[in-house]
Amino acid sequence: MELPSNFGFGEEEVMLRDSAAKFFADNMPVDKLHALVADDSDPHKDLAAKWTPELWQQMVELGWTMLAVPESAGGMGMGAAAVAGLCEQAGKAAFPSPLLSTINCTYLLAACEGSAATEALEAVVGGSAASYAGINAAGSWEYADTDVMVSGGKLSGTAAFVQDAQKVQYFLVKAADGGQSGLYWVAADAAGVTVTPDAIVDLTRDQARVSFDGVDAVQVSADASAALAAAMPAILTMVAADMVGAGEWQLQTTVEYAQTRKQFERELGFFQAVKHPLVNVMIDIDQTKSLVYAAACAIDHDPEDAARLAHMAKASASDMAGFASSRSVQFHGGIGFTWECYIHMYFKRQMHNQALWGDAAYHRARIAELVIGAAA
Amino acid sequence: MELPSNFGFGEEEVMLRDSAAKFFADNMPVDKLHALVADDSDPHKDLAAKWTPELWQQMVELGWTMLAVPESAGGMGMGAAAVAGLCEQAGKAAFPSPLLSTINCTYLLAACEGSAATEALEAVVGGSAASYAGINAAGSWEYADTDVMVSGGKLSGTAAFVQDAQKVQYFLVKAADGGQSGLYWVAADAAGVTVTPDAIVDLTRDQARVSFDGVDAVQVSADASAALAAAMPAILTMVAADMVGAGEWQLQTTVEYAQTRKQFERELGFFQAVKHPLVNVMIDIDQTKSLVYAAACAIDHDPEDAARLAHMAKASASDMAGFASSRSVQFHGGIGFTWECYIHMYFKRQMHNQALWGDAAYHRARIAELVIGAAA
Amino acid sequence: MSESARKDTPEQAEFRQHCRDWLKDNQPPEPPVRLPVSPLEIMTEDQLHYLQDWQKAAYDAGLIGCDYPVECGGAGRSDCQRIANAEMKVVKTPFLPNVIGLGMAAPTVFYHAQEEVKQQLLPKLFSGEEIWCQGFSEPGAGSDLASVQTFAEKDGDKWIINGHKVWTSLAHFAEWMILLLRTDKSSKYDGLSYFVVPIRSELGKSVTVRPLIKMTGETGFNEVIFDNLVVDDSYRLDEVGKGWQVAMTTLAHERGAGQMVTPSSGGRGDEDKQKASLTGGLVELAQNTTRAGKTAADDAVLRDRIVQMMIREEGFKQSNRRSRVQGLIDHPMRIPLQNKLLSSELMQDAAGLATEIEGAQGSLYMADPNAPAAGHWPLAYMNSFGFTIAAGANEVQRNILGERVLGLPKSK
Amino acid sequence: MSESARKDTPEQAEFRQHCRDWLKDNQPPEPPVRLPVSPLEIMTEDQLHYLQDWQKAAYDAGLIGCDYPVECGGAGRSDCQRIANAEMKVVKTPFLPNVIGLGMAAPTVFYHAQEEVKQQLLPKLFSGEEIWCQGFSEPGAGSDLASVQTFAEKDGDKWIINGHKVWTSLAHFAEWMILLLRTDKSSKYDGLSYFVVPIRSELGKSVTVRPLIKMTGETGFNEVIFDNLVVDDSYRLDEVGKGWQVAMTTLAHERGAGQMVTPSSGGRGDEDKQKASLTGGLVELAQNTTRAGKTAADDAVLRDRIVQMMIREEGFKQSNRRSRVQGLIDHPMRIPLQNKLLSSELMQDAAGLATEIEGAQGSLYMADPNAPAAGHWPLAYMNSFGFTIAAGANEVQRNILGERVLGLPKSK
Repeated sequence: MELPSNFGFGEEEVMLRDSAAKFFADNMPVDKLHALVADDSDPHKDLAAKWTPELWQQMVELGWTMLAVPESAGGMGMGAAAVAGLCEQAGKAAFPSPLLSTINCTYLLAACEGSAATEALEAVVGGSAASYAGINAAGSWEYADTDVMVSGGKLSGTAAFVQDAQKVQYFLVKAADGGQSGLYWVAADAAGVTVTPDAIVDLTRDQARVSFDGVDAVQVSADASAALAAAMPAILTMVAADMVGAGEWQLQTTVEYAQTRKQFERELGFFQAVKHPLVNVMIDIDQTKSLVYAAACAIDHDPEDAARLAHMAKASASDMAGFASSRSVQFHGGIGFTWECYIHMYFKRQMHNQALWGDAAYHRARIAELVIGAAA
Repeated sequence: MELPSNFGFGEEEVMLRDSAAKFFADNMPVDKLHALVADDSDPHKDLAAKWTPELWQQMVELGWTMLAVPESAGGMGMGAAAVAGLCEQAGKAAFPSPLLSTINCTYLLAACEGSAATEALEAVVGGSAASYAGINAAGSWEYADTDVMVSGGKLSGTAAFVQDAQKVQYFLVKAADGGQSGLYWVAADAAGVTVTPDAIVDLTRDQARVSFDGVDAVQVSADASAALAAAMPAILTMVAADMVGAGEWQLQTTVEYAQTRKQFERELGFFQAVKHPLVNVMIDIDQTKSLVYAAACAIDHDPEDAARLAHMAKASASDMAGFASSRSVQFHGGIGFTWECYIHMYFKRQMHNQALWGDAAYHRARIAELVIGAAA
Repeated sequence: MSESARKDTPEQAEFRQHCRDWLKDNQPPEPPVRLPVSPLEIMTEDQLHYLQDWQKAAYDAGLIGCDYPVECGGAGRSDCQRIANAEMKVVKTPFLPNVIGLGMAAPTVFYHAQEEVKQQLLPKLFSGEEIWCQGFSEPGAGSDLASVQTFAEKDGDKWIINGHKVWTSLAHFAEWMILLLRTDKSSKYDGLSYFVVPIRSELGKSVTVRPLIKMTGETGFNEVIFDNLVVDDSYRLDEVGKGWQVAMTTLAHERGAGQMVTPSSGGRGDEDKQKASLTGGLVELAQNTTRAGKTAADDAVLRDRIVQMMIREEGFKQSNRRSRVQGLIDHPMRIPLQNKLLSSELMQDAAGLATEIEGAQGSLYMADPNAPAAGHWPLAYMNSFGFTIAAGANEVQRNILGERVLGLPKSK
Repeated sequence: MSESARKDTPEQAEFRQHCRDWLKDNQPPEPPVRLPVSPLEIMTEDQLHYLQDWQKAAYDAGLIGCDYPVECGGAGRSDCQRIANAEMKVVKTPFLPNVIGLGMAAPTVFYHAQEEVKQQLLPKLFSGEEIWCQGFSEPGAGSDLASVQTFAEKDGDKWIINGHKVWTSLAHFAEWMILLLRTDKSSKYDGLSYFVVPIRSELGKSVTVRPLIKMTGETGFNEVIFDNLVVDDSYRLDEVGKGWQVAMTTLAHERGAGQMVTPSSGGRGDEDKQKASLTGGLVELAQNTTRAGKTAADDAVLRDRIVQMMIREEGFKQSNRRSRVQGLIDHPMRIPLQNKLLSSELMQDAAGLATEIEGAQGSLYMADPNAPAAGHWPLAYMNSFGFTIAAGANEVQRNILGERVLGLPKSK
């Protein structure tokens, strides 16, 4: 099969990306973001999610949560390259919203068969946000791992590390019935659901433990592993796209500082000890960005190769983000170490993203299994 | 036990080190070394060892091969710090001789019980050079691995990667009798011994496969593993000391070039892209050197901790050497890529040393076993 | 008898015995509050007072300021401070709170102030009654210290000072500050002068101390703003225009390369930190973290990376040991000048690795009950940038090593 | 029909058909000798003649120089060279030997030489009858190309040239050289001029070509010494003092960023290299190497490092793909200027990793019968420095990226 030479990123995708960029720049410039999420520096502050439900409502109305929903379920059925373009811009703005979480659920639901999954997708099309609750207390999201059990159609147990849990109307829960795991669609306000927010480093997200105490749930898939295997490339690609956007913000902001800040009668950027690492950050961003769009392209046009490329995109993104973050603080010097400087918001979001859905070494081990074969 | 605060490197050791430095500087300056070992650039040249037996004879007469031989066997019984000081200078001169090989054998023999081992040590004291033949064809020197068998007092099989094989009078051979391995002392000119030189990258060494075809041999130890375990810290420490010396030569030579060579109207060393990596090379050398003398000190004063420190010294040395070599060529630019520039001799010696007795990752895995415990 | 004790001079031997006798009977009580991990992180008056009491007691017993002359409040001994330090370390006394005073201000004042100023200031510095802070960094002068803009204008025999200092630890408790400033705008280095100035007595008047919030959300550092602070000319150290040279005395002592040995105590509050090595903490974390069905300590890739950190930590320790062995060093500053660079980068890389070991759990911060090690590692990772940036960013440290030790041309 | 063919203009479509028809019937015979892996490594006359015959045949069929005017020996077509290149690649024809001529000399001569010189030189350049080499680097001018010292002195309507060029590939076969030199010592950039000069006809007279031996022991490069070489003023390209601008044309085409598409053929001799990726070679090596009782491919640490290389290789490939997608690039040179940097460092790091995988067996070199992969990896590791150093050392490449793409101030 011949792959589209433009990764499936054509005129329509450029328009969507550019309008997303404008939306975030207009509505959430970085000073406004800081005022929103970093108003209280106390590490022991209360854990209410800091976000803008009214902007989120606009995003929903723009159709951004249903880009990846098949047209048959009332969605826009756009390609993964389009979705990646949107996620990249959300990351560049470090935008606090359940966008990634909801998109992840649409990929998972689209990989399920049957009317229950279609109805769940229709809820998203109707404007609901959702988050995947499929990580156990140890932080594992391996297909078979879950601390939630299902019995007689009722869920019990706790899902950990649930992203944007305070912002969504639904959870897509992975639960085991003793044998294999299935996926279940649960309203966040259903009886027996308790959301306990985590105190996290990242200021632009919320995360929680979500407990289920005999909660009625709709099964959308009896085979969670199959749905996860199908949706995993998209989940990894979109978080990596978010990280590319954030990395580009970190690079541009640090370059601007290096162009103006003077030390020893020279602009910082004169010094190769600053210039060359910034070039390396740029290179790492570019490599990651290329892998992100290659993975996105494969999701739609070469599904056999999508997992390999998506693992590569996330591995590359995690290493890139660590390096870009580290250099953004170091090269901002003393001011970069303060709360008032904006860069810590991105530093913390990248830290969060680095670990989310597995870090670089984790994904490299998966690639080795795919390409080299299982280790003896 | 309180360790000597000077690593056991006192006045006597300084004198020995300084006289070794002078010996090598006087007798084998780098231009003479290049004329000796790099006279023929053809990769397909003949494989005769390039060295100076007359200088070697002087080194033997200075007692340098019997530094580590116990006084009870007629040696000088000096501490490992003294030996490391000598090896560091030999490495700094990239000196072609069986010094390391012979010293390794003295540590191994000193760890054996019985009169046969003592007699072998006396042969070294009497001026003979020796090399340990205990690596198999796959390159493993694990205690149990050997391709040489012993039966009825006769050796058969082939030892691979034998260092300085063309320069020595004896081989100390690891051979298995079906059960555990023992160590055997064999004259290089004994009937049935065949030395087949390897074509190697390093110009300052020779290396060979040594085959034994029913060769009479004297058993110096019935338990090769015990002797190896006892001598291994010294073997690793001395090759690491050699690498520190070579690394220091690479650093100094590259720094001198960076002080004089101009590009863009500036000395190369003005540029942080050159200066900072050279500083990093210096740091890596210093870290390694400290670990080398800490390991040497432990060999004599805290044997329980010697293996851990020696593995660290060799791991650090291998990484340091790779980096120092790479930067020495890169910063010499075009001239550094030519045969006529001296640095390739050190580059190649370091490559050889990096792998010799295990590379950095190998030793890190051993340290993990010692400190963290075996992996599940 | 320990090896070092064997080499004591008669005066040192007698003093060592005195220290031991006194320490045996005068260990301070257990602290009523949790102590911070270093003096620079003292946050409450309770912590401060407990530690000040200890410093005063040790000073009164002659264990602090041993090598300074009696007229400056010292004990007038010869090379005895390190004896006291060693003996206090053995019995693990608490650390001394006036750390900037003892380590930086005291030698600077001693070598550069007028006699009566020394006699006025040093006794209460040694006793810990008056805490000191350091006014070097400014918003516009980070690694390029000589570009400070805080300005002192001469007015008769007074100076009027205006400016803005940042990253001043302990300023919220300090009576005095050592202050590098500018008296001449036309010359970069020769336009600098150096003063000691009062802080606490001027608070709310010509001096404002405000906490700086770190990226971690913690406080601890301050910014200090001078608004027409008037100080007497006698508080100037050395001549006008010699501020850079005076600052070099301060920095040499900060790096442990000065002539005077800094009094230091055993750091009881610091015990946990001393006991467990940095990489020991990584191993413990890895053993308690599940990763892909086994512990992280069983993951070969993580093991390899943890051991890389162990080798760096051991190499750092052994290099410090080697730096005192004459026969095994070349350039005398080659190892000491690596100190800050290596320790700060090791701390950064080890903490970064720890957050990777933690995986998803590394997202949890201090206030989370489920955070591994109570959120220590993400916090430590962020705080490590304080060390790679402060006191001359590591990029500048590499310049210094390249230029002073390797003899490469200056990069500016 | 391939996607690219769908977008052909009528001229291109007709020409593509011509290429296909001709190539179907005119594949060259199997080579009588083993071909080198790239044109720059042609070592023997036999290799050269085989490849020259192929270039001549392809030229005569109109597949080379397609877009140049007829009077310069071209085919006078419009944007057809890339059609020919693509079709030759499909059927894997041998590569073209006159690589410096086609890629660098031809566009430079075309844009900067006098009409009659173009007409004299370009036809035999395209046909491959006359091989070209490049005289840029000098012993004293590496990455700082503008500091070349080879000097041309005016003598009537002639120039007398003296100097020393190094790293001149193919000089031992070359008829002509493109030559950057100095005509004025008082101005660095404006003192440069650019010539085409004869080599072969002057050998043993005013031109000496000597092989340079690489650190690997291999030859392949040359040094060229000019001792009063006299050339006619008509061989000067562009004005006196405009050499730097002319060189920029050469370098832009070398980087694939010039206006003219370089003719390139399918590289049949190069097939193995095309087929196996760099990291595929690492995997194969690891699977065939024993390490601590299992294969190196089962060692988790090595697997992790091999995959790091795979990701870099894939990222490089996908970046090249992305560089042609308008909607996914910012600065037009951002990816192209990374090309040489990334490929050379990947090659270096992958080959270095391979020698580590080999362990003790990595000590064995080309001539050893037991050397894994016939000694390829230690050789490749050493040769990789040719790429990280040549054509502007990678340190300079990072400057260029920082300055031209990121807009940081110049580092000199």
